[in-house]
Amino acid sequence: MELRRSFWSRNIALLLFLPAFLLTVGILVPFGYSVVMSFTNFNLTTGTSDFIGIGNYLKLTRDPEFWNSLKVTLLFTVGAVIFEVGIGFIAAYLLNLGLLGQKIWRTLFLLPVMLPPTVAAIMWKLMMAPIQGVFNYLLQLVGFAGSEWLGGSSTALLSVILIDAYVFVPFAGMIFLAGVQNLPKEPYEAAAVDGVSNWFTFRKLTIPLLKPVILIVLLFRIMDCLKHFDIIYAATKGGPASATMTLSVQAYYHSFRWTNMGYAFAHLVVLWAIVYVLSYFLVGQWKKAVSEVHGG
Amino acid sequence: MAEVKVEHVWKFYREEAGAGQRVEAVKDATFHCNDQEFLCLLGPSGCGKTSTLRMIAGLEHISRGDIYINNRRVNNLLPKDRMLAMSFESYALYPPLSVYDNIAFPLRARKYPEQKIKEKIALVADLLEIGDILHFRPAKLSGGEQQRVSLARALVREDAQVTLMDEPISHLDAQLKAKLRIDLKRIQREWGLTVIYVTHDQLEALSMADKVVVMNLGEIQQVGTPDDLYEKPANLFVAGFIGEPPMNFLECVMVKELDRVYLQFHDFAFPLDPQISQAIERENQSNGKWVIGIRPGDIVLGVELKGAYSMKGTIYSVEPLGESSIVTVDVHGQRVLVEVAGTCAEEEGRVVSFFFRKEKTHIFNALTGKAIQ
Amino acid sequence: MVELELRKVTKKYGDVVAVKDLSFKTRKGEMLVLLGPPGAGKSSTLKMIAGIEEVTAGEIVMDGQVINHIDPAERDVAMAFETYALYPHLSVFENIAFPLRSPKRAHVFSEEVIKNKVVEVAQFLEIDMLLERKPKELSGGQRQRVSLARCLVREPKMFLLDEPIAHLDAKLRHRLRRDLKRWQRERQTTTVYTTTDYLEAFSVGDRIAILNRGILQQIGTWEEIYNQPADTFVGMIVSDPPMNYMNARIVHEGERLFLEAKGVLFRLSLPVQEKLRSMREEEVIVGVFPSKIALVEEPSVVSSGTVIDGVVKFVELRGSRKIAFVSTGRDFNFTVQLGVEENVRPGDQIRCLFGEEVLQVFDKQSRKNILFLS
Amino acid sequence: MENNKKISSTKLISTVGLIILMLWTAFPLYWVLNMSIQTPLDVISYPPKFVFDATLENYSVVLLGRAWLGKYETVQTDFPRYFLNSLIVCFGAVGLSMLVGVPAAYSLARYNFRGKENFAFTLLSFRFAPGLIVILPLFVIFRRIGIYGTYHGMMLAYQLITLPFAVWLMRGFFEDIPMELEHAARIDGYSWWGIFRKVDLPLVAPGIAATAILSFIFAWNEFLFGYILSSDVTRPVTPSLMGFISYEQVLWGQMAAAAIVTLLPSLVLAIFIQRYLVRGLTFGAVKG
Amino acid sequence: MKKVAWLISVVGLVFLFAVAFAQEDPLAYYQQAKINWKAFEGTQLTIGLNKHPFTESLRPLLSIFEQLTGIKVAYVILPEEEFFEKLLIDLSSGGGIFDVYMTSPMFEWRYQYAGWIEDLNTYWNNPELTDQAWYNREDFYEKPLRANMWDGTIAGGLGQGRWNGIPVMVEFFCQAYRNDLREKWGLTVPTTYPDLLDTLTKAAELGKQEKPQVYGVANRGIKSWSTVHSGYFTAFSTYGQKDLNPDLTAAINTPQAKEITKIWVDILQKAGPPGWPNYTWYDAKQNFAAGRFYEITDCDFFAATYENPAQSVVAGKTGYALPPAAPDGNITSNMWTWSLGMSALSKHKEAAWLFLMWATAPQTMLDGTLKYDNFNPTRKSVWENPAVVEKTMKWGTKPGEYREIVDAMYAKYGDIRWTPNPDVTALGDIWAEALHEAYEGKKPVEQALDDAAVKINELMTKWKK
Repeated sequence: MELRRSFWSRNIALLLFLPAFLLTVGILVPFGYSVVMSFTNFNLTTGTSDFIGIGNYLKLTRDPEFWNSLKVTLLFTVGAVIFEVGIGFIAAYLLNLGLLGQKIWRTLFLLPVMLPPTVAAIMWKLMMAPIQGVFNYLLQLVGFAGSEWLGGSSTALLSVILIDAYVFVPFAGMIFLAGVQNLPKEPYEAAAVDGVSNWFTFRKLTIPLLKPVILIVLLFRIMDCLKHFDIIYAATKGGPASATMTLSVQAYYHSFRWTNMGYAFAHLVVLWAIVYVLSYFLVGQWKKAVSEVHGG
Repeated sequence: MAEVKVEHVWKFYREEAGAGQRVEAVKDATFHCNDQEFLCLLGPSGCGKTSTLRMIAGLEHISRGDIYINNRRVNNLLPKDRMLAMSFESYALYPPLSVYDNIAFPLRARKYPEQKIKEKIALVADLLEIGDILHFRPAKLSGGEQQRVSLARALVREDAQVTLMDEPISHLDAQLKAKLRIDLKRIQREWGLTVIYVTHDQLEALSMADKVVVMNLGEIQQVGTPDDLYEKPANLFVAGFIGEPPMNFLECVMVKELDRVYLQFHDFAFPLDPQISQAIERENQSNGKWVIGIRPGDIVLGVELKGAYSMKGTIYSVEPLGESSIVTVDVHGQRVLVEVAGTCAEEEGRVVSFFFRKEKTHIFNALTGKAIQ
Repeated sequence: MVELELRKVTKKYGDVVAVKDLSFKTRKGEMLVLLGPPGAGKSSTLKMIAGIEEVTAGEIVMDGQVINHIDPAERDVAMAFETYALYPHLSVFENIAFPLRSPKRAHVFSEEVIKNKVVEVAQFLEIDMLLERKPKELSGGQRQRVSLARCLVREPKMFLLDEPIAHLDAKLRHRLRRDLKRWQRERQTTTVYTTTDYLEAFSVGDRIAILNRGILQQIGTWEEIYNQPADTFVGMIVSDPPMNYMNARIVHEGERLFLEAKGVLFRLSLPVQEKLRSMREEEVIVGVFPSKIALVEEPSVVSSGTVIDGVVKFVELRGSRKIAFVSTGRDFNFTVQLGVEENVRPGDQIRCLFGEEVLQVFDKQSRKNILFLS
Repeated sequence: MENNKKISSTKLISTVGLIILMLWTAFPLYWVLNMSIQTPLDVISYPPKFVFDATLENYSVVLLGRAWLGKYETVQTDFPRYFLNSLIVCFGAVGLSMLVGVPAAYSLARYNFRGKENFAFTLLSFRFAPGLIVILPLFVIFRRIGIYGTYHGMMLAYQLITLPFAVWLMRGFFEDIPMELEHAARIDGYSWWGIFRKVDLPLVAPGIAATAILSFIFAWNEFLFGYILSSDVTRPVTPSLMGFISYEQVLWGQMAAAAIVTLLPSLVLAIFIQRYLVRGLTFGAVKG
Repeated sequence: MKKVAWLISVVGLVFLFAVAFAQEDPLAYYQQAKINWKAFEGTQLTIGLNKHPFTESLRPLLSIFEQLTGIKVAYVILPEEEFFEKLLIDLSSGGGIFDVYMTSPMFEWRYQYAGWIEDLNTYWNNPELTDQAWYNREDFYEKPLRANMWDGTIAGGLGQGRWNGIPVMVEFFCQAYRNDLREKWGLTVPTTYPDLLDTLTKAAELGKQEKPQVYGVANRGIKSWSTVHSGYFTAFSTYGQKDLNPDLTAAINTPQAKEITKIWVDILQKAGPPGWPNYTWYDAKQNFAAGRFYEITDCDFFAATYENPAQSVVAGKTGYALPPAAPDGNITSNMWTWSLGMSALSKHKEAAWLFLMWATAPQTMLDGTLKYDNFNPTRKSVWENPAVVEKTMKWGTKPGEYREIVDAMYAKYGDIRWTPNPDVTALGDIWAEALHEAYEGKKPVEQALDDAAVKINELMTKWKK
């Protein structure tokens, strides 16, 4: 506890805090607006914005498009997260081996994470173009059939996941790498002297020790994937059919193409709720894991 | 149980940026630890004692030389194949596991039945007074508690041939340290453990070890029993490192007068016995500088004694320490510490005489540091 | 030269009581040492005096003025932190000069004066060759000295030294506990000093205050404490090995009183007998410092005190002395401190003398020293 | 070593793995770089050209904002202006965030007050909220108060991206400074402001730089806010990349050049503050 | 003094003559009109434009307008999908930065209903602002002009009531094919849709031998109303189908609708571009011009690109034909027209009107077409202009092939065939998704159309009386 004396020193904490607080409240206003509007039939074409209670939400439950986009959102999230965590883990392992030129590889490895997602999407769209793209060219060169990539409903989601992975594998990899580098050396030495097998050590020691780091990667990637917009918008706009139609893109269609603002807000509020609850849970888990490993 | 032989072992590290410059952490170390012996590696931080221990454990590559456990060369054996137990200075506890699980970790990896694990843990937990913290995670524990857990994990390994301990009690408070010094020694005796123990605390080494290996700057300075080290330090380093308060050193010049050899410290001349003066002359040192070492406890204050080395000085300070006092006497700018039993009535600023016996005196070559025996 | 007084000072962190009802008063220019194990509340007390921890209850008084609510910057005390608290971005020189450059003293000291002062204190602490370095380039002991230097470079009303030499090597620690005391005495600056080491406390302290779990156990000169330990805790902490304790019973044999422990009858001096006579409780604790037990050859020559025979179980060599662990075979063990010249080995039979004057008697419940209860 | 063989085979597999990983990372970047120095005809040629006569035409068109001359005057994207817009908006947003966020972070790190953690989590949760949920209301509100499409309006909107980040990250940096340093300085006679200036500020200066740069990158990479809340005059560079779709053909070469120019600042800055990257990307949750 | 005055007047005269003879004054034409062009000098107009040939033909001419009127013109140019989204955002926000924007009847229906677009009749009938004789509105082709008028009746009232936009270009949907390959492969130009399927399937097979591979037919495919609008809607209406019944229920799933849709999807699956659902018209045109397709069934005016050797490898090798006929011999084409409309939210409406007058005046439109390839023109005088005739006569395998088709479209086949209602683009989006589903084989064509019909019915409920 600090000593507090004059008005200034007594309230300094709050005074320093005030501007940020005001800005935050300012940011909350639009959130509130969105929530309120999700209970109306706000439509830009008809100009209505009448209160219709939970009408939009009831409509959601009956809307196969909504359920589909929820499914796509979850598929995208699960796919991308598994991909990114898996490759990220392997990448962290490879970059921690101390192979020749490690510093350069590490630097190169993290470049994509700095790409604006839209730029990444455009880059990949270019390379994935079925007719003139370099991927199909290279595939055909080694004797494979080309793929429709973003243009095929069976391949589009995978292709979008691939683009997302391109940008965010470095993110996962870097964090895992940091986690691995921060692993205490001594417990492993103790295990080595005690004659404990590598697998037993990995299972009982490495995984629990990396738990906070794994949770952080999960937290950030799951949240980002759930609300994903940029890459899909730039690459497929939700198509083909609804193969990549995530909740965010669906909401975008409802709002900025079809002017059903109220309904779009209902989508977004549901998405927000999912994200909020999940992030609350994951942050809690993370804090718990941190305290288990580092005390406190 | 087993014996450990360390034969001409070297450890080099490559300096990171240096142009092939190598750092020699351990230089040509040779010593043997007999079966059921308590061996201490003693030295200040950075002296190479931990590197030596880690080479025995297999955690560091041996740059040159050989290590034998039970007459089997272990240089190329993985740590797990050397059948050792070890406690770490940095505790090396498994952070996600509770204290109980930490201690059980090596046993579980060997698929011990849970019941047996429980019994063994109860035994060491009782000994190390950690019974009430078994369900905590390491992060919740104080340094001393963690250190005891690390120790428990090493002691619970009954299949180990040699138990290695790296500063196992350095972070405990004085009272517990005193207790564990005795308990560890007792367990070692009773269980018949072969222990190699690393410490920087000369008191621990003196009080527990059967054999002490004193190291400094990567080199072994002396190997011997605690008594040897205290009574017959091989060189200036050992003499200064062992004993508290530290030994006084007086830098002297050799003077030959008639047939007698003296060591001259300012206006005090200390005559030497013939065999010592012979030894000194044999070393034939060009600048004739020698160091006389005398432990503070071997100096008697207030009187002059014929036949002993007597000096005079001004009392600089008196430190009461309960059962004894330390008196600092200023002799021509040199501070000489004198340990006096009980309370000391001397006052600062007074000129006093004091003496010490020839036989308590250690003489060292000022250049090489070697003791003259 | 100031006079510091603590009046019933209490410090709580949440529900944890760090310091409880602590009261003491320093004399002007005195070096007062707070002695106690880790967690005894020493650092909290120092920090409250410095003003960086709020006082939960009670008053801190400096020269008659309550300073509870005075800003640390205004108290004009200098403190050396146990954790050093060095400024990582500043060189050693700038770290030491930092207090001299504070706004309060900005115009007092010229650059040259600052330089002289820094160099002087750096030489005193043997860090004058490190002045250009950054803290991260220093060893633990060097950092501690920089922290100490930063404190000593000032001429404040008080020094607050929190375990200032705990992490130095033996030689330097020996020198500094001697010379620090001189430094302080020459400047006559009231100082509060904490340590866990009783030797250090005895050596530097004009008076020593012993703390345990936030409570003051005893305050006095080293002689008072060593000769009249106020309770069993004090007896334990001011001796290594700790004081020997045994449960005992008061036995009346006519007019004479004895203490009986494990079948041994301890003879008591007359004043002690008088003290105990008024005791209602029969059960007490006897305490003897290991250093005050003597070895005797012949039983008959002893006129006062109690002789106990035992077997040496174990001998600990401690350089200039030895500690023997003695067992009497009746579930009664004790430690004896011997000179290094005593040739005692495990298994030897020895005969120990517990003089009448060395026995301390403690109340079984309160663990307070009965002999010196006022 | 007894298991030399095993070790070398794992090393081989690892090396191959690393090569694959690096190809995966580098190829798209290489390919875009490749395209950006091809002529319009080379870009669309099939099979794709790996060897060609390089041209800097695309860059000169993009950087100078010249109209691209096909047969007749056609696409002009004003890329330099968009670039400038991005710079203005991002600098402004970051500046505001730092101005407001640093004191708040200091306050969160150093003082205890009611609702502190709730506030901090709310801030963090903005990071996870779907962007669209704020954009339209902001759009409506901005219109109403007349700051739609203006630089300062966008700077305000960008606070949603940069402020939570700045506060969370800076809080961590302040918490890294031991309380004792401030205590020591207070005892040494320094005022609150003096301590902040002489002790805290120099110590968090690298942290402030890293935070500023990282939030700059976040702002720079943002698409949706820039896309919807800007007018053509203030449009930032990311959404403007769409502008290279012309009716005649998609100007892949120029788009690639523009993409390279767009990501260049982020990349350069990111390499500059590499050691804070992990910390930054995770809002300080992982101390890299 | 006199000498000086004389000298000055001589120099001045010489200068004036020099200027007059050096080049024809481009403003002179406009200054003939009885309009006070300078009435709103200093105003700034913002114009929203799509990435489109028209846009590129307008931009170089804008300086003339700025000189003529002293009005500054700023513009925003975006690709089509983004353009309409951004426009919607801007209009719906209620302030509108655009004074004039590119639009089209399908969008005007929404904008009119929402009150975002101005009725041009007000200005047309204001003699202070308009010189009707000079402007010559009758010069416009009837179809595109009337398509931009609507009285607001759902499912009716086209060509009457409010005047929402002035058409600046028009497009119909025809066949364009590689005549060189046709001859090489021995194919004929299909005249029915089964025939088209057959021909394109063969072409796709044969194209595999070519290096690089030549695909069958280029066709836009993104998930948008515009995919429905072009080739597909042309085929669909050829089979006599409508999007909506008069009662506003979906009519897209009649047996005949399903039949033609099946053929269409078949064509795409067998001969269409790989990754069709991600294919834009920008891609389609570019790839056809790059010689990667045998045929394209999209806008006729793309011919301007194909026939431009600077951008195309198929110049002079391309043949044009009417879309195939239905079994009953009926041929139709859908029509698209880009128009310029005025935002109801504009704060400079009169100035905006001047801009519209200028931009769609005969001379401007002629310049746009002649100098900057804005095809197909909406004014007869432009289409019939000798220079334009000369240029377009060359397009196709034989002289006049292209012109014949456009003429026939105007005369007979082409028209806007959507049922007017504000949600027509949303309807188109749903429909496009059904095509995607059928193309991807996720649902049979029948099922996809039936499902889309359900959604369309729900969409349209709010417009039923």
